[in-house]
Amino acid sequence: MELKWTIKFEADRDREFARWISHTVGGERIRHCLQCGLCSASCPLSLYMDYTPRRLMHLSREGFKEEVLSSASIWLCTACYACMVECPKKINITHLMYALKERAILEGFYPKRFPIPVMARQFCRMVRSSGRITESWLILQVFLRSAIWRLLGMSNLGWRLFRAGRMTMKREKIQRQHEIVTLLDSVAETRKELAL
Amino acid sequence: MSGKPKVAFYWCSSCGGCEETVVDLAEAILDVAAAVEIVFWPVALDFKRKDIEAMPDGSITATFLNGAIRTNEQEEMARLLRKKSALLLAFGACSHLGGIPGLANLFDRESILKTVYFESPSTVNPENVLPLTRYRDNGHKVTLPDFHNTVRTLDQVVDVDYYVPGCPPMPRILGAALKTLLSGDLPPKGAVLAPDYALCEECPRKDTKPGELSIAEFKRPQELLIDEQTCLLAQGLVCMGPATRAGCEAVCVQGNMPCTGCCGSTGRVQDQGAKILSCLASLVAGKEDAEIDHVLDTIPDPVGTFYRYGLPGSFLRRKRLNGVQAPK
Amino acid sequence: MPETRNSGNGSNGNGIRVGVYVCHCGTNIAGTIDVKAVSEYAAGVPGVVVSRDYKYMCSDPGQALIQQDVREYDLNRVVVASCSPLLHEPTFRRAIDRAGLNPFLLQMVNIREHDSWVHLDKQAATAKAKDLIRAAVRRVALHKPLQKRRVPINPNVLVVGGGIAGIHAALTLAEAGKHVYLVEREPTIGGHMAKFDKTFPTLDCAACILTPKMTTVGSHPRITLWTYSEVMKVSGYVGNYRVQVKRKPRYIIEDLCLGCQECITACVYKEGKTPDEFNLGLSKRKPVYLPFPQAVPQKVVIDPETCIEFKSRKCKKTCVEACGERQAIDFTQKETLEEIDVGAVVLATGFRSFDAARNAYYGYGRYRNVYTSLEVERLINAAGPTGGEIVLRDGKRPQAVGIVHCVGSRDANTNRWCSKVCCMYSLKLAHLIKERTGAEVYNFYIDMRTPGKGYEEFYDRLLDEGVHFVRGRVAEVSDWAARSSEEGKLIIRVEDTLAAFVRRIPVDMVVLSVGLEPQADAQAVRRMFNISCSSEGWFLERHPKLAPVSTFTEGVYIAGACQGPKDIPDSVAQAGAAAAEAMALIDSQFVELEPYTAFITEEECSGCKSCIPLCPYQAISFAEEKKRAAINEVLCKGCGTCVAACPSGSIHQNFFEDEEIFEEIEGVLAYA
Amino acid sequence: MKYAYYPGCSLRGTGRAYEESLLAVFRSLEIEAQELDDWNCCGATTYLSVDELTSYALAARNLALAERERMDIIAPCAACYLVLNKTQRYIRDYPDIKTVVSRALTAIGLEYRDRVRVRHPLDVFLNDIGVKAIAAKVVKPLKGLKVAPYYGCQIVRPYATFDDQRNPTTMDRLLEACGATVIPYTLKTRCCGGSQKGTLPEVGLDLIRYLITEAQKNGADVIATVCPLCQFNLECFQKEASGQLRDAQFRRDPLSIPVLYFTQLMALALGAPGVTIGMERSLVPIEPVLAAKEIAYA
Amino acid sequence: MRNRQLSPPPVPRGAFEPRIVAFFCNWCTYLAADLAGTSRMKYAPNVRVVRLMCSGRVDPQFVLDAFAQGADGVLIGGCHPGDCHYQEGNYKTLRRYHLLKRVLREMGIEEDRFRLEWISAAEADRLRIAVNDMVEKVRALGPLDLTPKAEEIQEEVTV
Repeated sequence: MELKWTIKFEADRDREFARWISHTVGGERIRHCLQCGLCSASCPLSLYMDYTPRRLMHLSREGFKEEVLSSASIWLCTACYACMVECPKKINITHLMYALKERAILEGFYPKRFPIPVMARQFCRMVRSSGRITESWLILQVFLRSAIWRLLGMSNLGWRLFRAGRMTMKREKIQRQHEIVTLLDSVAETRKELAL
Repeated sequence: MSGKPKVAFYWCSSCGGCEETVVDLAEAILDVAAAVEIVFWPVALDFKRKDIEAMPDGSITATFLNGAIRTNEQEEMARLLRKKSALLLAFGACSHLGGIPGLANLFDRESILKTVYFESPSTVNPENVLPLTRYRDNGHKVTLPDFHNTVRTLDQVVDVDYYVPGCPPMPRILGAALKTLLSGDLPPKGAVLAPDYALCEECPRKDTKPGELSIAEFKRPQELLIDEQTCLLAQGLVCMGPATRAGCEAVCVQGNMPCTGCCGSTGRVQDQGAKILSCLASLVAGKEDAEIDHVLDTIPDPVGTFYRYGLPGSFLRRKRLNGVQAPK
Repeated sequence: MPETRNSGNGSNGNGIRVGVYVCHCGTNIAGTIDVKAVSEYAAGVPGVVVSRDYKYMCSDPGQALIQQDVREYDLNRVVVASCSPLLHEPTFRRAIDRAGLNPFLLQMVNIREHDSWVHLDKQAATAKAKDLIRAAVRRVALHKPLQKRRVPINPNVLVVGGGIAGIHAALTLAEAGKHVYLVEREPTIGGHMAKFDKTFPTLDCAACILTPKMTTVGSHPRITLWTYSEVMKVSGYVGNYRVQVKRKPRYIIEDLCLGCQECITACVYKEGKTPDEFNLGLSKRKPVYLPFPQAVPQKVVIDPETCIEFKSRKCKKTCVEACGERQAIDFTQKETLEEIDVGAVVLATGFRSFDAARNAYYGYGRYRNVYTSLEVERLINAAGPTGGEIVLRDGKRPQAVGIVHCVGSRDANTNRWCSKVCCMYSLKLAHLIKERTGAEVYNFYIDMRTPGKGYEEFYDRLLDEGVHFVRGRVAEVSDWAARSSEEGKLIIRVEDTLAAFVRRIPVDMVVLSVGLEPQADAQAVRRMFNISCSSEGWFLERHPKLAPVSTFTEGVYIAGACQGPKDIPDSVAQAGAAAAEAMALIDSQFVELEPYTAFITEEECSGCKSCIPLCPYQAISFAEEKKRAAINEVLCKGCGTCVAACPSGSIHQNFFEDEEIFEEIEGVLAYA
Repeated sequence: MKYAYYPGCSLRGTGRAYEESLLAVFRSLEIEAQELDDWNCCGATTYLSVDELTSYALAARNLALAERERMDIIAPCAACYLVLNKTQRYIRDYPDIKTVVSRALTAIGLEYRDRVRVRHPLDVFLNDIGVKAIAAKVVKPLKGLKVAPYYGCQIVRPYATFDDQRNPTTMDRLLEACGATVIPYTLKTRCCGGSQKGTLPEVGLDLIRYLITEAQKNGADVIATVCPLCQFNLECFQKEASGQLRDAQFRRDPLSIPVLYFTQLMALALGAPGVTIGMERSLVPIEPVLAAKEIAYA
Repeated sequence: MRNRQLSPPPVPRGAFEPRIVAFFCNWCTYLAADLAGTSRMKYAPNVRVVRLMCSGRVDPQFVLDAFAQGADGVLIGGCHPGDCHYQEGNYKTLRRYHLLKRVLREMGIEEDRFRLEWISAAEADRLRIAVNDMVEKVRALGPLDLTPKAEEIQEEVTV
């Protein structure tokens, strides 16, 4: 078997990242974490996680960016807020998961064709273009871009839903679409301006 | 020139009531006239300023100056008389504490002029004339005194030896003051020539004041039929008596009106308004903000009530001009 | 030479000669404040004859320095700038007293707690120190010599609470010859400890060590034991408290009851019907009952809620028959109020254990086999409902038991503090359960806290016994199975943080190690005794290190868990300390009261009566003959409320004269 | 009192039955609800993870629109409900977010002054109408129908706005008012996997299986949901989930249980004609169950 | 009458630093301040504490004198209602506070410059927050500057 160093050196820590996590929205109390693992245990998804939420909290505040952003866990979070409600230190874990996802996408830390970011991107595009989401189209696009083969598996369900009138090909759209565009652009501007 | 002690009377910012007191000495005035030589009394006798200027410094035995100081002329006269007098007495509430004119310290010069010359309903002033300190009238230069933003007590302008309290001072008090001065054995400088305890001591209704007073509502004289026997505080009226120096024998109370505090505080108190405030507030019923506010709402004008005569002489002296205007 | 001297600009004309002493307090003050500069500045303030700074002013050499100056420069006023007056004012007052100066000619300036410790900006801190000292110098110039008042002390002591702390305090005091009133709310003394089976880490039986002490209390000639009683009202002051105690009717004449318990056997109820409080409802008791066999006093109680006689007045009263000519039963008994005078009070009101139902996700009250640690104590106890058998509700023995730590502790959603004792008692329970049932025992902990003599060793022993230790806070106890192997079990879901994955552990019994909380009525009690509470609601000690059992109210001491979570040894130690403090107070025979009383100068008062309703102690009266108000100095506590209210400035307060305070105000504001 | 009705995207797609039944209930309870003018997607949980700030702005547009109408928003979709709530709180708590949002709104001539309340139908029915009033209007009591009340996450978490976070009971009380028997359901707030079923199928399936097996074990005839995504997950993947059973001895009969919106059950009890309440859109038919219970159903 | 000397106009120390006089009762707020010290909390150095036995001893004259002598704010700290070491003192304080506030308002002194806080012996953090908050509010208001304007001062007789 192949052996490699697992030891970490101070140089491996990304201090900026550590600073960022404790200053980002929701990160105010992360330094209070006492590593009790209540978040992990109350998380319905933790049974799949490579790093439990607890570990992510610690790794982040210590600044082990690579490990955190490349962890599958952040993508597994469904934002059910169980951890946040139970946390004995009132740490806003769920929101930090969002923050980590956003950062991971920003820095390209996810497997290619990984459906979740793809889905997210498609979602945003659709909002910009029509102001509302048409699920059928969204699903379709997501699979086209991530896992075409799955479409086949789904086709049967798709058909049944279509028959039940729950899958429509008609695209939902709002009237004052331009407002959405202006809105989105304004946010982008302000963000630049305030360097948020 | 006779060897009699020289006495001067002067009148600054006041109503003139104090001068009345001198007259109210009635027949006693004759003794006074006999005992002293009046060298200056604009209201009664024809002396000119230059006569005073001509006198040697300190040659006036005692000057009774009434009225607060609000114009530069009054200020000059105060300084002049100070220079010429051995003893300077603040005579009456206005020079002693600021008096009614002192309430002008709730405003500034500009707003006062505006009200008086333009806004007051009785004003007819089509050319919008405002008084000027100097102007020409067919070749003649005319100058008028300028008046300050802030009304001041006499002792805020010149050094004062004694105070004769009251609005106006009771003739009794004035008489006593004159006697003391003439007697030669003078009280310590800065003394107020009246008893140093509060009015309740002299109040005919003293015995009717309850021991356990708790005030649930303050009333104003016009709001009730005032009982002629019982303590006015007990009837819910704001009576300044407990915080006011005695000496007037509670004339107002005898006239069935609450004391408004013209004689100022006792010698142990520096701010009469603050003290009556502290006293009355302590007796207010209620322990919750809301209840307390409810009671206090019945004092519509705290400053005007507690500082009717004492504003210029108080700690704060005047309304803050650089401060924000309070939401009413 | 750590100390420098600046000769001041001399007396300010009116004969006032002030010495100013600036303390470094090591680096506590000098680290932030430029003490040298401050002392130099002080030298320049009018009236200052000498000013010095020194490493430790409170030390003997420091005090000697002051005393020497008092003589050498014949100072008549002293200002010490150091720590809080509440800490060292007495020290320095004594110091100048010994130098022949009246102790009240001293003014202290708090430049440590209020300055160097709370500010980072050295310049600002130094400026503040100067302002405060300038003010003190101006104030002290007006100080007048004062004498403390001496009041005799009542030698009796009241102990509130009959748990182990109260018991120990009462015995210590009684042994020392003091008369003690021990007031306990429950029908018996013993408190929580009486419910335990064994005590950690020695595992000696709680009853064996507690009951002897209890019986001594019951029979001690110098202890008046009032159980089933509550303190209602407290008035007076140190050395002379008057306390009103409510004695609830027991419907038994205590002096006549022998504790034979025949009435209980005779009761028309053949079986108990009411949940037994002492066994936390794990068993049933009759309307007439003795809380537990070793209860002290050995006097039964009748519970009017469930007794037929009280409901219908138609009971056969078999109990009365059984009692026979002893006639100890009295259904007409009424509540009574007793008044006692005591010189000191020891509060040992203990704690309340956390209500496990508040953490819904542990299923307490929903799943029958989820117990609290206290309930399990009763199960394990030989005198308990199951005679010491650890069994589930269905009588079966558990094969697997999970002990969940930190229930209601270290949790922002409930209580944020660590309850200190849970780790150890959980270990104890783990040991006993394993020993008696041989079950698999799991401990779920966040951090194992075993600071104490023999505690870590005990933990070590448990590790050796093969008890499982899983580091993680349990998220959920549930009965839904994800595997057939989990069917019919209680499943504990937890992250094994050391293994770094989530585990599901099926058990038959869950023990919730509940934390300690302040008593429900802690606030009411502290108001009654005029002491403070920490923000969590524990009684506040005068000083966390130097006065751990004193309070800010002289003569009131605290012991045991009412001051914060504590185990038995600590509680007993504190009880001893509190007793000793009380004795020290009493044996001094006199209390010296600060002379900060208010007084009226007769010729100044106009008799306006404004002050009379303001005094909560009725110290002000109106002398009808003179028509003036007068203050009774013995009753006056020196709050100064009347002084502030006197409209003619005729009421004065020693040491807090208007003039003195004006000087201080104008002093801090007058710029350097 | 009038409400602004904010359907959200799902109620126009997979969740149509929810909208149909909800409107039916509104009608029978005489609740005046007008659709929010030109509402837009709230951003859902997805947007938050890509671009947090923007998602607040998106949500805020709807809030501002409702504020203009001076009405409470009714948001039936759990995701919308949460996002709108969260947006309100974060605008309150974080000045930066406030700035970004208010600028964006100004850009489209809107203003948000934190004057609007975001409500869920459960909240409105229970607190504005009340169980008594509802019970009084019931014409077809759901006698003997055993319902597992499934709340999912985002209605009660993280903000317990109108119900207990760990053991919510609003729906229980409403359904009981409709005559149904509500069974104890310990997983009532356990997550269904949300969009995971779409993205990481096997993950979703596990969660779904837990939820359904538990409900069946406790003898439920039907699961009632408050969220389109929950309903979709629980109903559409029952077969796959049965296949997923990982523990051989633990195999039970393949999972099959109708999953309805609580509003469908209410509408049924309140006597709204079946056609308009989207029963026909179910993939697992409810009719047999109702028939077995002899609950009349057009 | 007592001669009231006027403090000379404030010496400019760079940026405006509010000067706040605080009256703390001996049993609650003063102790809270001590606790803040022992727990090494950090707060603004602008407050000068005058210790009184009870907030009930605070004579409105003290407050006015402080303002007149150049304080930019005055803070009164006492025990919580019901917790007064002298049973009722703080209720009197509360009543005076309300009436005095009305007077100050009429005299053009902003509300934020005069504050009453109930702070128990245990609430060191509450004290820290109150002090910092007040200092910031007063800083925002700027100097109170009641000392008579220069022109008036030279008119003043110097005693």
